[in-house]
Amino acid sequence: MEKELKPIKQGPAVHGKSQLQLLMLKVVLALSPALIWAFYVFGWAAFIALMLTCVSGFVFEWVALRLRSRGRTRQAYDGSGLLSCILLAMSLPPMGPWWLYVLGSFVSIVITKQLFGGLGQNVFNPAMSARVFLLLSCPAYMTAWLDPDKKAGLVDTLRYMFIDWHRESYDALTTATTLDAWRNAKLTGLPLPQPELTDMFVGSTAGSMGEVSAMLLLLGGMYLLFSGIIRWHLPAGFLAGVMLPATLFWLLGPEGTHLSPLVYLVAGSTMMGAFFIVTDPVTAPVTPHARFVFAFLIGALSYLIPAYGLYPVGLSFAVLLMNSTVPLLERLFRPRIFGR
Amino acid sequence: MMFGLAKKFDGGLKLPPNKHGAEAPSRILPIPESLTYYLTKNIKETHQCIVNIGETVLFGQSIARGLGHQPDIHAAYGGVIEAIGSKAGPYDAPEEQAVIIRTSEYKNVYKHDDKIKNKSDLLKSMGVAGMGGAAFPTGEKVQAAGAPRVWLINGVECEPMLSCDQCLMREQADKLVQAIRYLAAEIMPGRVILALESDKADAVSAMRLALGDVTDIELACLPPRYPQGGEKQLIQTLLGLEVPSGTHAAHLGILVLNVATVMAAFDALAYHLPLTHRLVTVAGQGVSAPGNVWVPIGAALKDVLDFCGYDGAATLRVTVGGPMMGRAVNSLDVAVTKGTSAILALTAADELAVYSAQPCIRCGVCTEVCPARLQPEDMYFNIRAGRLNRTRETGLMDCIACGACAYVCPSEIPLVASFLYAQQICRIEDEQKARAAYIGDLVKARDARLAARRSVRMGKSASREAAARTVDPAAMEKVDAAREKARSKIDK
Amino acid sequence: MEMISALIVMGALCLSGGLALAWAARKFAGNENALVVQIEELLPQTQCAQCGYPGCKPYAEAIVAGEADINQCQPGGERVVKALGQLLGADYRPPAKVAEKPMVAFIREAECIGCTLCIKACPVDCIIGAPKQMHTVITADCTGCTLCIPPCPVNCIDMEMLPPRWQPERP
Amino acid sequence: MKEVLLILLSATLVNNFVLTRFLGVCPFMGVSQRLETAVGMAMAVTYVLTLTSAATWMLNAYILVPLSAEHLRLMAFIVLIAVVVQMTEILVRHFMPALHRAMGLFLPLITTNCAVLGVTLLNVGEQLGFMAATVQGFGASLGFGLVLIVFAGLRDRLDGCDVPEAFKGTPIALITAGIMAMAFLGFDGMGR
Repeated sequence: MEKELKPIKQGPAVHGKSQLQLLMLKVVLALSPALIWAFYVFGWAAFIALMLTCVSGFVFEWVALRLRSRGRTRQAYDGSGLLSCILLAMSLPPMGPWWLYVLGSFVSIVITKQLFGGLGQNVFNPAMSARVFLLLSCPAYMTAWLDPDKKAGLVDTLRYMFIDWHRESYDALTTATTLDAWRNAKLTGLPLPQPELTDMFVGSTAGSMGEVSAMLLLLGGMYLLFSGIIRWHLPAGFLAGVMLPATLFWLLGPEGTHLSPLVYLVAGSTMMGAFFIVTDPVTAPVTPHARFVFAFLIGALSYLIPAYGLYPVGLSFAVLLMNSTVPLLERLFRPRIFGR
Repeated sequence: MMFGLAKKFDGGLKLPPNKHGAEAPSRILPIPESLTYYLTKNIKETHQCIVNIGETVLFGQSIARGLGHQPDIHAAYGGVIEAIGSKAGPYDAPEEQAVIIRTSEYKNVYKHDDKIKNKSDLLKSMGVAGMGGAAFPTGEKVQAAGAPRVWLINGVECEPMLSCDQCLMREQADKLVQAIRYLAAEIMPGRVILALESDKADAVSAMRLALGDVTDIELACLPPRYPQGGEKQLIQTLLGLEVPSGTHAAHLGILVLNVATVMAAFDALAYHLPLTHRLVTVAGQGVSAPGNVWVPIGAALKDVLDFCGYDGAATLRVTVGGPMMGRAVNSLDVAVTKGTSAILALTAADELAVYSAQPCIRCGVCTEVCPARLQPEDMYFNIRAGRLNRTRETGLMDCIACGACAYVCPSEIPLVASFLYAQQICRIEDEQKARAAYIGDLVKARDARLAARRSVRMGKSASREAAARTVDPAAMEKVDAAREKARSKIDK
Repeated sequence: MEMISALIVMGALCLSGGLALAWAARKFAGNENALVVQIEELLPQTQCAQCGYPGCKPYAEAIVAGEADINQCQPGGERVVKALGQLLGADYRPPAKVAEKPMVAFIREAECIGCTLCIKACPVDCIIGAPKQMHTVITADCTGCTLCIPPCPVNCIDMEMLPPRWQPERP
Repeated sequence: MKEVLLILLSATLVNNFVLTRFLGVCPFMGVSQRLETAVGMAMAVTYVLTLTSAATWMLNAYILVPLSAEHLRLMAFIVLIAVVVQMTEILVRHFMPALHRAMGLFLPLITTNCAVLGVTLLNVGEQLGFMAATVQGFGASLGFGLVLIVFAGLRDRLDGCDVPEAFKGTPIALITAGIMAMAFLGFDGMGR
């Protein structure tokens, strides 16, 4: 045999079609309609924010891998870092200061992912842990939602994001999201806001960059589901987890203190959570039963935290909390081995 | 009579059949110059050679006695024993001890005497082993199954590219039915089921024709799905029964024999013909004339591949056995063994697996295709972390190495290679534990021996003392007093 | 007045606590031997005394008593240290002495004078022979513990390397 | 009934003793190496904490207050906790020797565990009723146990991960605990 044969002697000699890079790019493709819509709704702010996150994310990942060893930098090109950065950018407010995005991508790529051993070994969802980190460390900038009607041109956006990003000149542009309004109403006893459902579904109200248009996120999600990249257990579990307590509290709870479950169904963050955040395979359990329970509890927590707690959006907290229980869930729901 | 599908087996996946040359009629390999028979497997001795160098042997003469239940080895052609030395082997270890015969003729056949009555010993002496790939000694299996409740004849060839069972059934359907009936008379099974996959149309029609409207042999046409041909999976599909882990189906009274093994067993029991030749599929893009070839066991891969138009330049990997469960070989002078069902010359065009071992993203697709309902990604994680006892708890020993997980893994991780490596390490560890237990028994035996000797000696001295006390009691008091003083000094 | 009440309270508390503990300690004395048996099963039973204790059972008792460390078993090597760590919750330490290649004792029969000293020394009784008769070692049972070499007056026992066992390589 | 449930919820999740009030962090880090010892420790702490909460409340209400010896509270509590912990250790050594050896130093360490003393002093400080104090103690130990077992599961997986050399072992465990503490902040403000 003149040529040196493949070193692996055992195991199948042939392989199916699925590739890691292909998988990641398909998920990015599923995200792209909602992304393009965000560019349309928020104008340049969204585009610059996305570029900032992705480029700084790639650089951080490349450097982190290079520090580990020369051979590993190849892993920086497998699209998983890009996906986490896009998800992070979509869950941040559009017109935030530039360091918000760079710090976010540092926390998500370097601390939450590479420090734990790189792709496949991180225990917490990188995008969500960065979002929680930013929400806790700089709440002011994280809750400044750009009003879609007042989006600015390229030059103004750049000025806002890079030069005078401090608070004062910034308030003019912001407005409250539906969930914000509901929380304020609950605290101050004002009548509940009755949001325009179709408006929210199509996505022209304010909110984090990617979580605006529930319809396009649903579209991307359906594509992922039917092309077999994700399994139904995680999205179904999450949606059940959100809708069950929502309808329960809406029916049983005292009149006028809880939003109708429909609002949650059309809210962008629910669709984003169901199809893109919860379904991150690395930080979710592997067995179907464990996946359903995992997603259900995330849904329930992400409903309870804004309902009874301080923070308007509970998804990121819920995801981190449940990520830490994944090893236990897997040990609990281990399927019966053949013949045992 | 069609057999209702009891239960589909877990996991499994649909593979592109790409059976090149399956329809081509079988050909016979001309006599190769030399034949090689292996006496060891992974340097552990399995056969004892009973011929010496320079001796001439006849066609069909047995040249090595199998140790334990291993079946004997017979010369496929008459010739001279050229050498007994180490040669490249198809197993994990690079070199194996082997007997090499320089072939000369095949006219006069060695006559085996008919003294052996017991059928499993006869099968052992005629060298019949499982030909589906695992080469499990058939004699031992038949003996363990006794009068089996169910006898499954496994014609399911679920691996892509393999077509030797299909060709055998297509061309020798009548002889197969005759063989089944003869063996059924011998082992008295409760039910006889012949299973094959419905996408092998020619084999199905040939068998239907041969069986006609017979009632005692049931024909089961199963939808094609990999790895349905596995013993445990076939039993789960046809009988809806899960063979408990760690036990062979034979112990449950279910005998599963490959179609080719049934033919070999028939020749051995009815005509006392040893197993010397077998039908081997030669396929892959690296071979210009793929198909099925009657090959003498012991022929080198080089001869068989050249016979089918082997193109060495394009071939990247030569595999012995199927594309999923087969094993790659480094050199072509490895010989065909009883378990070799195929020789594949694979080129880049055959979707060759490149194990780039990218990080595992826990997508769980391998968990869905695993027929043993294991967690391949969890086991791989523990093997990489070096925690082999954790892997064993999660079912490492139940892995049948079917390769379905490695086939679908998007990160192209060498899953099966890791599992087989871990299994071998665990077997070595088990051996060490067994040895420790054995030595523990030796130590206990030694203590018992010393204790017995001491009690005997004490007994003797006690009787001598008693006798002395009766003769002269006064002296004995002085002795007791002295003993007391000595003992008190020690206690202080 | 403050002082006295404080003394009374603390005194009563400590006294009652002490009495309760003394009673409980006597009633529920810890049984150690269950653990000794568990440890002993893990040890390779070569009785080679490389761990400084005359055999595996004394070494197990020493571990339970806390005198011995879990990595002193030389033939056991990595496997035993990990197993003991798992059982006792102690974290992993590399083995103190690394076991060389497995060895087997071999008597040069010509020089053996049949003094049976090595038979008495062998912990596993794998040397056969009678007084004044030639002795030999059952290689299958020999654990290579080299305890038979010192007592031999004519020094006719030497250690032989076993052929290395084939090791699968990591993919 | 609702009020008891509220105390239980707030002690277990909202201001969890390990991740929000950062009490009892050293056994949290020390015992979470293996899941079995973590479960054993969680049970031991639950047993000790509930018992000591009840006992210290009674000690305070019926002995210290009438004798106006509140200033002795700290010493008396510590002695009581030590007695209960020593009793637990004897029982564990008798009934579960392997677990006792596995937990090793950390069983007697519960005496000096700041969570235990913290809860008892908190109960007395907030003038809680007997029932509320015991539930607070039970809730605190439930929270401690829950987080400890979850964290042990995490560390069990982490020690198989390919973590950079400098971060292997405790550093990565501290980072994980940090992220979990961040997540627990989500419960802030609940139960009001």
